[in-house]
Amino acid sequence: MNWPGLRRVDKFLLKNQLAVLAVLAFVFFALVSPFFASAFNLQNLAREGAELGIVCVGATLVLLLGRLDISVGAVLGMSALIVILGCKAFALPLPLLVVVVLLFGAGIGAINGVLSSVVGIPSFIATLISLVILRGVMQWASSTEIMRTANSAVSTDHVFLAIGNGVFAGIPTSVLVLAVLFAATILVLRFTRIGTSIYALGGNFQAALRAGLRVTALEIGVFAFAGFCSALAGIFLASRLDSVTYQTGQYLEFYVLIAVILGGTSIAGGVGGVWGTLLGVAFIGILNNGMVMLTVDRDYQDVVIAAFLVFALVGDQYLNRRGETARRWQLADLWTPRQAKRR
Amino acid sequence: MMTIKTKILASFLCLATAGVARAAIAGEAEPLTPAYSDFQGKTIGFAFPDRQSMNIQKVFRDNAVYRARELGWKVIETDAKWDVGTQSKNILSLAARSDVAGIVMLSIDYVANNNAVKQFEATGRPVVVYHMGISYPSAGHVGPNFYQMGRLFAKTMTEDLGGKGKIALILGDPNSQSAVDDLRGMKEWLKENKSGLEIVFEQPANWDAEKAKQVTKTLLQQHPDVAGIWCNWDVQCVGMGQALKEAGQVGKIKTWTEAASDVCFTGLQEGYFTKCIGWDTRDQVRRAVDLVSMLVESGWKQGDKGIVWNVPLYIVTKDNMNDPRVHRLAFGEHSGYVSGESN
Amino acid sequence: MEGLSTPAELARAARFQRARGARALFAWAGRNALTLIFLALCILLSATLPTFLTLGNWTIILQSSAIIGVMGFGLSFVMISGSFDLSFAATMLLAGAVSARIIMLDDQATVLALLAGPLAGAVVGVLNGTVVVVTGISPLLATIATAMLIRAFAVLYVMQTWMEIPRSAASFLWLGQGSLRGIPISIFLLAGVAAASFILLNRTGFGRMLYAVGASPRAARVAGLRDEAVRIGAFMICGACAGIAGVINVSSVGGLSAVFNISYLYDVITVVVVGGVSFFGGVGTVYGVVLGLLIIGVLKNAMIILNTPYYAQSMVGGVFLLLAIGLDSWLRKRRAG
Amino acid sequence: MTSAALRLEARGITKSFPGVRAVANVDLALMPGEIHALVGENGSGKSTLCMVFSGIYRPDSGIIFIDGAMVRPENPRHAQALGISMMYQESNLVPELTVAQNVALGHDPFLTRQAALVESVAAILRRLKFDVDPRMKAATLGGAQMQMVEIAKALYTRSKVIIMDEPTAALSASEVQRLHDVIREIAASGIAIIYISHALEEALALADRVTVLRDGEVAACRSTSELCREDLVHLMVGQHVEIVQRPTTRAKRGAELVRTMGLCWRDRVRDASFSLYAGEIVGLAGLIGSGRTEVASLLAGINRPDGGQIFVRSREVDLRSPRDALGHGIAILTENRKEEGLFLPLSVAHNLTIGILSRLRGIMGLLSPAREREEARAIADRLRLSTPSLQIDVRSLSGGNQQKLLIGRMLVREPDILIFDEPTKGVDVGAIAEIHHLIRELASRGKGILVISSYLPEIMALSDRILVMRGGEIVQDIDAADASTDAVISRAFV
Repeated sequence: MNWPGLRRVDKFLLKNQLAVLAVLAFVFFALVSPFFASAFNLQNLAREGAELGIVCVGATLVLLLGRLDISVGAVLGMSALIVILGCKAFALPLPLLVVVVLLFGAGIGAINGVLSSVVGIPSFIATLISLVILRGVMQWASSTEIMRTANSAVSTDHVFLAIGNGVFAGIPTSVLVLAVLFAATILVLRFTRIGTSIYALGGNFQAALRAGLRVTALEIGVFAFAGFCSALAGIFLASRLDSVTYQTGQYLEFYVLIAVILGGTSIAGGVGGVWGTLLGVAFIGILNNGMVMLTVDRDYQDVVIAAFLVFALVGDQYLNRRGETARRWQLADLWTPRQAKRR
Repeated sequence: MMTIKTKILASFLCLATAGVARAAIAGEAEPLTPAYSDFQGKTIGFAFPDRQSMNIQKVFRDNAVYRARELGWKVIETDAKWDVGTQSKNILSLAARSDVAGIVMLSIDYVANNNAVKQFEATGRPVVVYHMGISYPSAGHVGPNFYQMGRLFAKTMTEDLGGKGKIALILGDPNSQSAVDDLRGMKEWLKENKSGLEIVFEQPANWDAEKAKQVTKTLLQQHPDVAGIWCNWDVQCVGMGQALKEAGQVGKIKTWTEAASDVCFTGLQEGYFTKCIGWDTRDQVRRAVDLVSMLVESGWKQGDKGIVWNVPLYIVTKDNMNDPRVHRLAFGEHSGYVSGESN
Repeated sequence: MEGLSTPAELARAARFQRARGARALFAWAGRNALTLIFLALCILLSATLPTFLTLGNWTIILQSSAIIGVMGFGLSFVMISGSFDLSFAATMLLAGAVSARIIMLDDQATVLALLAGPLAGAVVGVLNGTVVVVTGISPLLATIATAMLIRAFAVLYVMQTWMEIPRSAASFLWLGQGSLRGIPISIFLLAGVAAASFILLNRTGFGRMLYAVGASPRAARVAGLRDEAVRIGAFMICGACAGIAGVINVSSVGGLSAVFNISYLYDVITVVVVGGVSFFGGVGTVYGVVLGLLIIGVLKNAMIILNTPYYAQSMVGGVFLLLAIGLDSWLRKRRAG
Repeated sequence: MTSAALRLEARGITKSFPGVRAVANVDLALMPGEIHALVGENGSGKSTLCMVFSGIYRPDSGIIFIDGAMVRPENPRHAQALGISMMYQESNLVPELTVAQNVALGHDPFLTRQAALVESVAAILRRLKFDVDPRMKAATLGGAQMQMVEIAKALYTRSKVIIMDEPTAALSASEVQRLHDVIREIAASGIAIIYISHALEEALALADRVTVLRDGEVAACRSTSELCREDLVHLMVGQHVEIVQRPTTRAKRGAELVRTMGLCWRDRVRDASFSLYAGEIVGLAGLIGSGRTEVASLLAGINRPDGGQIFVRSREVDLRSPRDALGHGIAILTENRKEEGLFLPLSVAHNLTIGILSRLRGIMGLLSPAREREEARAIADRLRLSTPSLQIDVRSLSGGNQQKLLIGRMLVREPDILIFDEPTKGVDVGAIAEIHHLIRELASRGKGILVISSYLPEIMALSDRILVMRGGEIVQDIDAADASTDAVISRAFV
């Protein structure tokens, strides 16, 4: 019984299905709405997509480890808030600001990693907590007078605005950054020990352990990277909207999950990659933007998205994990940190 | 008197055919279609925060659309369902449509839509904001001046309480700019006029009626001697009213709220509101539509000075509420009207 | 212990003694930390706030905990069965809308309205359960999806603008607004649900099987229990509780609006987890949930009395969640040895 | 011989776990290039010993030398660094990584130059005469290929000592041949190899010397040239103390309770046909992985057979779930009681009564605590369960009492077909006797009983009839009276 072979076929199909779907969706919307394919809208689509994509790159690695990070939205929002505050209230030099924010994101991610790997809190819950606390902080911050004035001022700093709204050779800067990040991640996954370690850890924990990989450090690192990506996206968002609210980035985590899982990365870990994620992002981006263009009622948009989430989950269940024993999902798979059997 | 059977039947029918049922709430005369109008063949875009959740929003929406059709506009509606991100996406999607000549909107957030509006206006098309304003100087704003309203509230409260006493504030979302201006005006007036009123309690209910009810109950428990309660606005104040009723304080404690909405009228009717400060909700949106129309006609372009119309404020009490002129403030004439274009 | 011959045997016996001692200690901490925290809070607050320890204030604490509490008991059933449900907030909205809709059609159909809400909730629960159990998708993600669907259905097909309950529907409104001898009805409802949960969990076969399935699904199968049916049953109860909570909400304010009611999600999860219901299934008591409810309720109440800025409140919630879950995972690790 | 000349030398290795002394004072010495077979029954301590070498366990006492230098393997990585690498029984590959990446896992440079890596791995594979593209994913490999990759791993880390735990368990005869050639080849290059196997001929054919472990101690260490298969078997079995007297009076076999015909499941159970009669105890002997547990799981409805029929009281039945099986009076005591038996967070009483909830109904159909207490108490007494209280966590019971508890739970359903899978695994001596006594008594009360055990003496002592399994097939069905331990062993081993 050649399950692995079958699985390859399935995953191949799944990924190409997605590409086909994306193209079909694009064509469909282009036909239905004369303005969908307009340069203006495409740039929009690209910008929104790029920000989602940047977050998803990090989230993909977390899922490859068999973990979940639902704090991405909050981290993105908080980073955006820091950028606005630093840039418009304290007029900090941009480079410094960027560094600080990226460090902040990575820091929060690292904390998530520690909570998940060292303390042993289920990653979903650990990140849920960070989410709740971060939102609390954002509410407090945006209620302060200084934040309000900074926020409501219309920025004139062209460099700052250029980050999120600028175009380079007709391509939005955020897209270029996404491309770089994406390429870098692929290279790391393919050509460095880190990449192999991530797949090893997600794919066969025992083997990873016996090969002497530093599992804890790796997990913390990956979560930190996810935080870093969210912060990066946050910078672009802040500059693009030139403002932030305590709700910025709300529910982003759902879209991220959907895009990544649609992209063929298994929640069980060890299976998938960034390439699929990129397709997933493209598809979700097109779908979302297209439905908005057609002024589809937001509740119906939710229905569509939810339907695709279910589709993605079932796909993950029966395609990616086929061939393993017909064991059903136990919550433990998602929650219990797989501890080493050391005696 | 229906039999239980027919009741069940009816209830399930109404669940099944809810779409129809929703239309059934409404249903009024179509507006006159002009034989000639400069706007014929042109499209006006609406960016509503939510057409459905509160009656006052419905009144805004219905009258706005009615007026637009009256002027011969073709109408495109978008609905953000109170999601900040969605609203700016909606505006950008309208921006992408070259057929849209201008936008009339109620912005969920004071700053979140700045960039979207800016991008739209950059193409030489005006945006008119009604009710709450936004910090970006858009082409026009029609709505109450919340700072002045705050001062008026302070004055009224002081008069009603004979110049002294403890008062409590039940806020909605403390981060919404209207609330901020309200409070600023209120507190400044109290300070300037050495009013004997003392604000002893200030808690948000996040627009949630149940939460407002519990908060008010705690308030009454903690400050039995509280003389007056100011409740920000709309549905959550129903909760406050409930609390007063259950505590048997109706009429004993003076209460004030904002906007001549159906909530205000019910409250006055049932006695749990002393006064509402309202304005002509119908007139407000009609002016907004008119303003956009004029700007379009007069070839508005970005950089022109923004036009502001602060609607006059009226005090509604139990005594004058049945005066048809006052009643009109709340409901206009076309609150039942549902546009054919709406989706 | 009988038949301890070899040194190894003795060593092992000793180890068991020690281990048992340690376990007992941790278990004790796990069980009673809550009670201690609660008592400490109460003493602290009644010392600092004169009005804290009054009947009136406690009525408010309980009444404002009613909805969260009812929901919390429902959720703990699902969690004890080793699963999870993130869609209950949406279910609350739907159930509330259904009963509101019915009462608006006929203000005398109180009984029908009161039954329809929980019924709708139960149906949704069964659907949730079936999806999770049959497809075997991770319950968290599955219920995220169903939550979106349920909410959309409620808003699109059941709700209208602000749904105002006619004042003539007195008996329906009495449920959330009336009171007996100064004690609000919703408190009686809360107590009722608590009692029912207690009986279901401790005095019925279903309860036993629930714990068993949550503790070890495989062992439960081998022992010949209908594990899948039990897990779906847990979801059904959770849905029904969401229904009751939704109905209380509608009748308490005499109306329902589609917006801004997701805030319940984190509140409920916090209460249940602080109450010591384990994420890993098989562990959790009504007593614990009640304590969790009281602790969070008292905290919120105190923060409102002290007129604390609202943002502090959500942060405190998060911190408490962190502590509670940290404790849970830590104790679990210790038991695992 | 001076220790300098030795590749690996171990002196007085001792390692004990709670209740058992797995390895006691073992000496072992390997010359460079030597292939050293390690044989012994299940639980004789082979694996433990190797895990001590490969750094998974720390020895309680004893010292290890590599090339004359004393070493103390801290963890697998450290052991590899010292030159000891181990091939585990279960596959140790990451399905999503390529063969090359798997081989280099944990030892590749930070920047893996694929080409170079593939080249170096390819070189190793060529040396193993193993033609597989290093760039293909491990997920696509077959059993034999996986073993090869494991060996490649060991070579990649330049190991001086390679420990192979049952490398041929899943291989066909021809594959075994190839593997052996490879092993001889790499041994020739001076690497010492510890070869654990149940296949005695293999061991004899391949190894230079063989060490026989019995109950954690070295029974013998001889050159293979001076041994034949029978000697080996003798050495392995030794003079076992009969822990219980075999019944003098054979229980008279009653009606046929169960008959299976040609049961098949995956590739683990092949055409298993046997019968079980009332009042008899049938022992199911065989090595781990010979399909004993699987057969049991088919009877108990835990797994569903792919083919074949099961007759209960000569009526054909379809057992979809353990629930069905219980319905037909078949109850099982599973091997791993922590995962498939006990409800750890629950109290002893709740664990006992979970199967008979319907009997505990009191007023208004609610469970009555009083009745529950007496029911639980009754079972506990019947099994002489020693527990401070019925309310404590079942966790804190000793292994023996946990096992008794499970047996008790199984009995309250009054089944007449009972399956005991490793009934005395991890159970203290006192309890073992009791459990054996209990099983006897049940048989004498006319129950049909199937006992699975890796510990042959137990099978020999308990059963009236013995089924020997090998590679998923029942290879022998003999009356215990005229079965000798050696006979059984030699059938169970290849």
